[in-house]
Amino acid sequence: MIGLQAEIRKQENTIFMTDAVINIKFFASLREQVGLADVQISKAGVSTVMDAWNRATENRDMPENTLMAVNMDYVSAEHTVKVGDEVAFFPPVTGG
Amino acid sequence: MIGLQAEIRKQENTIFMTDAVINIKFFASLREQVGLADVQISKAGVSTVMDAWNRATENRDMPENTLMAVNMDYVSAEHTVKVGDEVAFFPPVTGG
Amino acid sequence: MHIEIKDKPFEPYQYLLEYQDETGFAGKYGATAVFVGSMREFNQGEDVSAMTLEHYPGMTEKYLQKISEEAATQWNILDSLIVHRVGEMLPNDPIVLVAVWSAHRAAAFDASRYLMEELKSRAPFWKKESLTDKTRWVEKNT
Amino acid sequence: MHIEIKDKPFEPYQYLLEYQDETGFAGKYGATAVFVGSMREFNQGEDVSAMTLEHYPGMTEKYLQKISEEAATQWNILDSLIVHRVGEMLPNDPIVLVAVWSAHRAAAFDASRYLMEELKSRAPFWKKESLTDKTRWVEKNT
Repeated sequence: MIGLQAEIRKQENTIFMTDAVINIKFFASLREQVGLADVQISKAGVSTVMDAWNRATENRDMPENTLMAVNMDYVSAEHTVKVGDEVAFFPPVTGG
Repeated sequence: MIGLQAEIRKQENTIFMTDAVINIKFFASLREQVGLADVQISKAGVSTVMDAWNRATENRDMPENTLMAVNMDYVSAEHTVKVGDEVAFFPPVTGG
Repeated sequence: MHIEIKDKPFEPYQYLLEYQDETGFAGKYGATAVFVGSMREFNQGEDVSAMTLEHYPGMTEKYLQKISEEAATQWNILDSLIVHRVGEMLPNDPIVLVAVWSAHRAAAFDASRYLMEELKSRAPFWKKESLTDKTRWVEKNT
Repeated sequence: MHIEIKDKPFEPYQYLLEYQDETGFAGKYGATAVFVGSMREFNQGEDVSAMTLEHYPGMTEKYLQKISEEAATQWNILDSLIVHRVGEMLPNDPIVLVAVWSAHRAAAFDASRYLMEELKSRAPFWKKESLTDKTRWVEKNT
């Protein structure tokens, strides 16, 4: 019985880990400022990209010019996020 | 005496050949149409590039779009020519 | 249409020689417009001794592909190529190679410039410069 | 600033590799814009099997030099290069190579295009194409 409960708990954890989270990425100077590279946050209470920022950074002010992407497409802070989305925050790009 | 007169005549010819002429060049399709590549014409009676064309081609009509250069600079048909000038006629350029 | 992220130095003209040999359009193109961006030893008034180029794996490729497709839609081109370095680099190292092949020159000129401008404004790459006594992120593309 | 008329085939990217090795401005330029014009096997609706490029020796060099100087006056560039074929050539042979080096990309893009447009409208070169059963002079640059 203990074994079964542990198995159920493990499955719940697995479900939580893979299905009820949003994956957050920070790049370049923003990664250094925030002190985070890749984090997962719970989806609960997070509707928009801005909410995701606030949850991941513990309500840190977002620097001006911060760019945002959901699943590797540029979006605005008001963009709705879904469970399993990859949300990225980064400074203006400087390639080329 | 005959030898001296011949020498004088030869010198006059030399002066005529090198100093009192204009050098005319034709390029590309115009060279083929006119049937001339490089010719020298006497400067006598030739004031402008147009005069040089008329002398060199025996008053052939100049094709529309013919380009003209004197000493390797583009000029118009009214440009004055001097003894020793190199005058070139050619069709629109098609390099590159 | 080819895009490539390189984490090792590459020689753009050598790359072009080999790339063109493999394409099947010899004799079809009359124009090739190429742009090479290289690392300068000097930027914003300071000597730069090295640079690190960070990117967003996945999104970078997606945007290079996207802008390549946009260029192919807007201009009558035969092929395009984008190669971009990431990682540690030194002055004079090539950073980016863009090339466009077309029958006539206007399309190649226009499309290659479009690719560079769009790459600069949309592809997620970031440069960090090493100066004599510190490092700094390049803040803005000019 | 270098200009060159070639009466034998040349490989533009090989040429650039060697030319850049000899220049003293490694690390100074951030941008190189290159244009290569090549012979197509098809023009104005007909197959072209060969081409002869005639030029006006002396005036051609003078104008290539002149337009190179004009470009250097109008834009902040580090160097420019023009190489142009003359004589007999075959489909896919490079005809012209133009390259411009500058600190920033706008000058290189603008100046290289300027060089090509001016070369096309002012440098005395003429193309004669060999078709299946005849030859024809190209009448107009597009």
